[in-house]
Amino acid sequence: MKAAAFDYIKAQSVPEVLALMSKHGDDARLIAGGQTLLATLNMRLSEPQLLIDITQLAELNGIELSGEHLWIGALVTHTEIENSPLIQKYAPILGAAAPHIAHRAIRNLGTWGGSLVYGDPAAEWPACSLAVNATMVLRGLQGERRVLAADFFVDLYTTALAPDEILMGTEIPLANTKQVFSFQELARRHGDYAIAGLAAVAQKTGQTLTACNFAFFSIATTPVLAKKAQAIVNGQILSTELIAAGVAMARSEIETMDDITNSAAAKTHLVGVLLERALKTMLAE
Amino acid sequence: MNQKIPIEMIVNGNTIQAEIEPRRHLVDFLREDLGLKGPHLGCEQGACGACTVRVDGQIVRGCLYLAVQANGKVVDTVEGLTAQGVLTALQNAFLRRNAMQCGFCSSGMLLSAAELIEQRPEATREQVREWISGNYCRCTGYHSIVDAIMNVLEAQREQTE
Amino acid sequence: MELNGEQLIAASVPDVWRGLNDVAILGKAIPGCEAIERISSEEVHAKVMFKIGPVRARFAGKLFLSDVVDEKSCSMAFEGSGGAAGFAKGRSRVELSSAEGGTLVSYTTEASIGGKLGQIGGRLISASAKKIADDFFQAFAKELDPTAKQMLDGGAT
Amino acid sequence: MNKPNDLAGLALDPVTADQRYIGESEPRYSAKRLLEGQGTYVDDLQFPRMGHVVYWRSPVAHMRIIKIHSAAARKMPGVLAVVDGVQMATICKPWVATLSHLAGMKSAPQHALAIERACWQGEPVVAVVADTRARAEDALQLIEVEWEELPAVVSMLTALDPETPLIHPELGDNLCFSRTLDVGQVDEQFATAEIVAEATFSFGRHTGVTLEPRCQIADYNPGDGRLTVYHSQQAPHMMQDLYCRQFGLAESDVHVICKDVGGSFGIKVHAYPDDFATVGLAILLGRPIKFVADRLESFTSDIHAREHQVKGRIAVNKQGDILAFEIDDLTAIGPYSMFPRTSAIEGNQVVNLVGGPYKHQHYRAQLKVVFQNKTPTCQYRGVGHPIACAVTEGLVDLAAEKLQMDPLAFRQRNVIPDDAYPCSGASGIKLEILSHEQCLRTIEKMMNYTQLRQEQAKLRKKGIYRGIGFAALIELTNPSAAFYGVGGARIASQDGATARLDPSGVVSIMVGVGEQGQGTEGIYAQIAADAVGVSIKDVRIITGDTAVTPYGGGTWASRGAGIGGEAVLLAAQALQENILQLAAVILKRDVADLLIRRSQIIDHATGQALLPFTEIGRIAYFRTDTLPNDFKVDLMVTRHFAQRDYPFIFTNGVQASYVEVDIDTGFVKLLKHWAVEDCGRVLNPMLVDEQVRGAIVQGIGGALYEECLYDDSGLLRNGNMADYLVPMANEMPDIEVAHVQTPTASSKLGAKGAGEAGTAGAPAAVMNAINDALLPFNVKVFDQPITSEKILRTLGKI
Repeated sequence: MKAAAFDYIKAQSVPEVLALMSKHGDDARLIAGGQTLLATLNMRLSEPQLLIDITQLAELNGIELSGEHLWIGALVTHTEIENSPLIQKYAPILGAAAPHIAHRAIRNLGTWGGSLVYGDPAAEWPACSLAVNATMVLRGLQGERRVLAADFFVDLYTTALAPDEILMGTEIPLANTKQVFSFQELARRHGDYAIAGLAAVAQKTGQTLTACNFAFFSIATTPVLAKKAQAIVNGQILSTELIAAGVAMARSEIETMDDITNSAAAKTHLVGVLLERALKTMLAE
Repeated sequence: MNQKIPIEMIVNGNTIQAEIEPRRHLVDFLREDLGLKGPHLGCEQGACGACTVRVDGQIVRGCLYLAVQANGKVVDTVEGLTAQGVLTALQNAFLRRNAMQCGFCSSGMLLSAAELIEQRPEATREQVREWISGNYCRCTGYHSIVDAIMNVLEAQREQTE
Repeated sequence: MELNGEQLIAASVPDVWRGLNDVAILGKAIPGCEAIERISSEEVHAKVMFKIGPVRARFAGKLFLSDVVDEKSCSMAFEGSGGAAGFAKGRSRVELSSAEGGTLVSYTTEASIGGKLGQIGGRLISASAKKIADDFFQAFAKELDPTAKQMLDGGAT
Repeated sequence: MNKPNDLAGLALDPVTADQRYIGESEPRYSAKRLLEGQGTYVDDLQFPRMGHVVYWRSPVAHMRIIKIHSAAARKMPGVLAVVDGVQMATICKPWVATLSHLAGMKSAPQHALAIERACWQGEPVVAVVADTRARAEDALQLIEVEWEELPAVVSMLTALDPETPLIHPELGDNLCFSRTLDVGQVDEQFATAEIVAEATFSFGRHTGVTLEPRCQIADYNPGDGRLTVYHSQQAPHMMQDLYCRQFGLAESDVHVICKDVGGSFGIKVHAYPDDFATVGLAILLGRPIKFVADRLESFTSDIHAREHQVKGRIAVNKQGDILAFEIDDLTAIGPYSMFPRTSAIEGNQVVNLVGGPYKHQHYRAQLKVVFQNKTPTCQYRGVGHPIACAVTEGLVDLAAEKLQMDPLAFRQRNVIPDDAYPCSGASGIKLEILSHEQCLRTIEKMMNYTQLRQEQAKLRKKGIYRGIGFAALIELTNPSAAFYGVGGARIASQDGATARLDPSGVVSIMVGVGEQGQGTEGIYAQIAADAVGVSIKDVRIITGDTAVTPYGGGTWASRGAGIGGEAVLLAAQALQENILQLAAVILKRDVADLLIRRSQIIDHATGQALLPFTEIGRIAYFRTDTLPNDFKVDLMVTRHFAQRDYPFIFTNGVQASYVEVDIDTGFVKLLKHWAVEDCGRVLNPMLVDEQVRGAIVQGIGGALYEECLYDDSGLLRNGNMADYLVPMANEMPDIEVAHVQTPTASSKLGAKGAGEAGTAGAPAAVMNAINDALLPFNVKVFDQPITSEKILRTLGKI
């Protein structure tokens, strides 16, 4: 299983990358961590003419506090997120989710940005980015634009990123002391594509949750916010009945799809189980 | 696309210069061009862990990393790490515990375990299992591998106490 | 893999029928279509670049029409070879009926993806096929009536 | 760590005088190089002028080959040849894989490269050879095959229906083999039994996923007409014989070498079409050709196994005695029976093994083995045992539940008692000596059964659903010629060992059985060291080379320790005798006065060291002038051993699994697993323990994770390592192993096999544990792999 031949350029600047992308179009592919791309190339399920290595670009790196936001550069690896004290403090759900991503050797190379722009429906980061209201910072030849996570994941493997744009990084509102979260993932084996998962984040006062984001993954073509269930739970005292109502609503509002071993019905069922567990976890915090 | 790219890297302590096709992944470069047969190819899709090597001190899947990407970096394989620090202790424990059978997974398993011992010195048996769950072994029941890694962790903890 | 769906298109039944038989319109509507050619009244050839996630595969496809009832229904058999990446094949039954707001196109498709693509892509193949069908009908509807709003209904099973 | 704890086993008499290694947990010193990345696997070898072959394989389940366009591929840089089936058939004969003792078995002629038709997704059709693997793959992209898809037989359930197309019309139907066994009065027993329980068990298709893929380098030298094949294989002499016969070469001109093998498990004991094609290319091109299957082609071209559906029932009286078993097994094997062991053995084993541990006298089994257009199946670790055991033990648990009897007590009541041997099982299998009762007692203590049941009951009240499952089992090991030889397959059941004292005093042992990682070479060193009387550091083991080792069967059917080990023992003991005789001549003493201890000749009476081995080596090899003329020095001896007392030497054991089922998600957590194993004399507990554990984990893979999933047109949907789920460390439990040792009397060593029992019992134990956990809900799952989806469905949650 050897990749077909391609050319390779290690880009030195973002404008260089954008110029190359505009010149070569879909014949060129960006490589950052390469953990999805290289498997595809080895299997010859993609034969780009040119690989543009963007790992040198400092602008796309780093986890930093920047005003009201936490900046996570597109090139930040899963391991860096897993190990980052800033993440633990300001976006702790990402720290909880990171160990679920594949395995250490993959996490050492795979990137935050790569995962977001592939938009694999089973991936953890797209759902987490929804849960924490991340803003994607995209740059093209026309300049920079910002897209909310809620508007970013459009369809199966399809995001709002235009073909001539790159993801620079994301801005994440800082978690305050009231933030509670629960990250739930059901995978047959550790590190596998999940059967179903949930990244839930909310503000908690007493027994009440507000600003709820329940982002499910691996159950549909994109990560999905259970908006109606969020509305049910939002601002109410979290009683057993309320949890049951939220769970029922999440099951009915999300249209699940099957995968190779799990039916849509199983996923719908699991959506409820995960939400119930997440709510109880957040309540207990 | 007959591009060949000059690269230079330090492999097991030696500076290596070569001109290679960009499509060559790191393990093919190590195995075919440098004759380092320690890392193995088990799946070439990043699932089995047999090709695990270290780049700049971190374990990576050698089949999901291009040799050109290693330009300017430090690459270590089981051959180079043998008889050094943690790996020696692990190799001895693996032998003593029979934590291997056919040996095809061993170089990857050992390198993964070494990073665990460096990064998670307090790891429990369950955490060891989770950490090495990216390395496939069809022969053992993993039990002896976990035993061997725990032995090294425990010995290290005793030493630092 | 079965793929069934319905699509309301804001155009009359004769217009939709013409569109479905017009290779120029089809060429614009089929996602990734790079070339399309009518060989005979029953046979159409096309080259399609299939793109999904990290995967790219160029398919040379053939479409055979049968059981054609003008402005009403037809059956299509299709086969596409993506070379070493794999192949796709299947058959589809398309029916048109007049409905409020335009024409209701309903389709039932049985398809299978083989070779490497099928061996590796199993996890998301039906979702991918559904996306391709959805993308096709959206583009098709747009070709017929750029201002039309579409209603989506259907799902892959 | 897990020393034998039912202590009878430890009291075995030593096999040799001054026994220091046999029975000890000696590390495998020779394996250290593998830990240092210094193994020599086939893909590590490079030869001058070596070509790399890749195969164009059928992308569909069944097709007619219309035309092959290869001109564009031939023009690609580095391409050495493009060869199709017609050209290959000019030098390689087709084969039909049947065994004459499996009455009525049939299959169709099969070619190295498909001609006219390809009958499964993955069948090799065209070979492309280039100077590098990457360039061969570049050219492969340009091979264009015009094909017409033919109707495929996919489901085994309809394979024999009249409207189903025939895969090989000349065979008349899609039936490969059928067998009926009817012992005692099965109908009467079921008609009158107080309790009858029945269920239908399903088993998914598995494949072996050896970490090192199948691989070989074939090198044909046109100068002397000799063929050398470096092969990752379990049976080098078998392959030597097959290459001779299919290519019309002389046996003496074929040399098969197996260096380090990266796992085999039965995957590498068969002769694959691409094995022959690669050899054919070496002959056609007169240069070394390397074939290394990539992972995607492994999934469609390595043998699969275990696609069975078994209806079973059990009759029991109200006192709790098992009266009868009845099964109806349907299995599908792909379009061809696999060469040369055939694909009917697995089903045949199921028939032989169901009910194996128990003392009932009435048994009926029906077996149908059908063809279909999927990857061929064949012998894979456990061969039929996991199916037979899951069916038997599943039925046993159902009966115990109906009786409201403890499942362990029910087994204790019904197993063939330890003092009943030798005897026959209901299926007719001959059992030399087993220890079910002792094993059951041992596991009860080991797992602290009573306390575990109490814990289970307590947690159940809290809504935590744990289950305990047992599996008693028998395993067929140390086969005689009854397995293959009598059926006409040239697969040796005997094996040989040569022992040689080298001038330095080192003992070299050459054995027909090779090393696949089990530690075969390690135990041979232990046996040889004790039997000759040297330090284990002074033993060298050489295996896997048909030009060097005695002729033998190789590694399969758990025969390495029992057959190969006995051959080593016999050869090493004979060498010791010869050394003593030589020493007597040198020392001018009576042989009876001398002993060998630790590379020294010593005085039997005083223990005084008289002559070191180095001296013996020096005199024997360089100063024969000092020896009497009529004395023949013979420091290299060969002995062969074939187990001829029984068709097979059965082993037995019992496993227990402790699981927790999350009834909301359907997830199963494996908490703990126990195994008590009686493989006769344990040569190295540490090696056996981990081999048992590895086998258990492989069994768990089938019970919970592994299945080759096909779509309705016979296309594999999960043929990759992200979607075909092999067991990884995180989900596997700690596994405690204990031994009972009941040696076989068919050999001096008394060792039986231990390689497959783990795989045999684990699926049954885990399935039973899950069903025990689900008991409060009155539901059961008999469909493996038991996925969360199936559990949720059973529970009515979806």
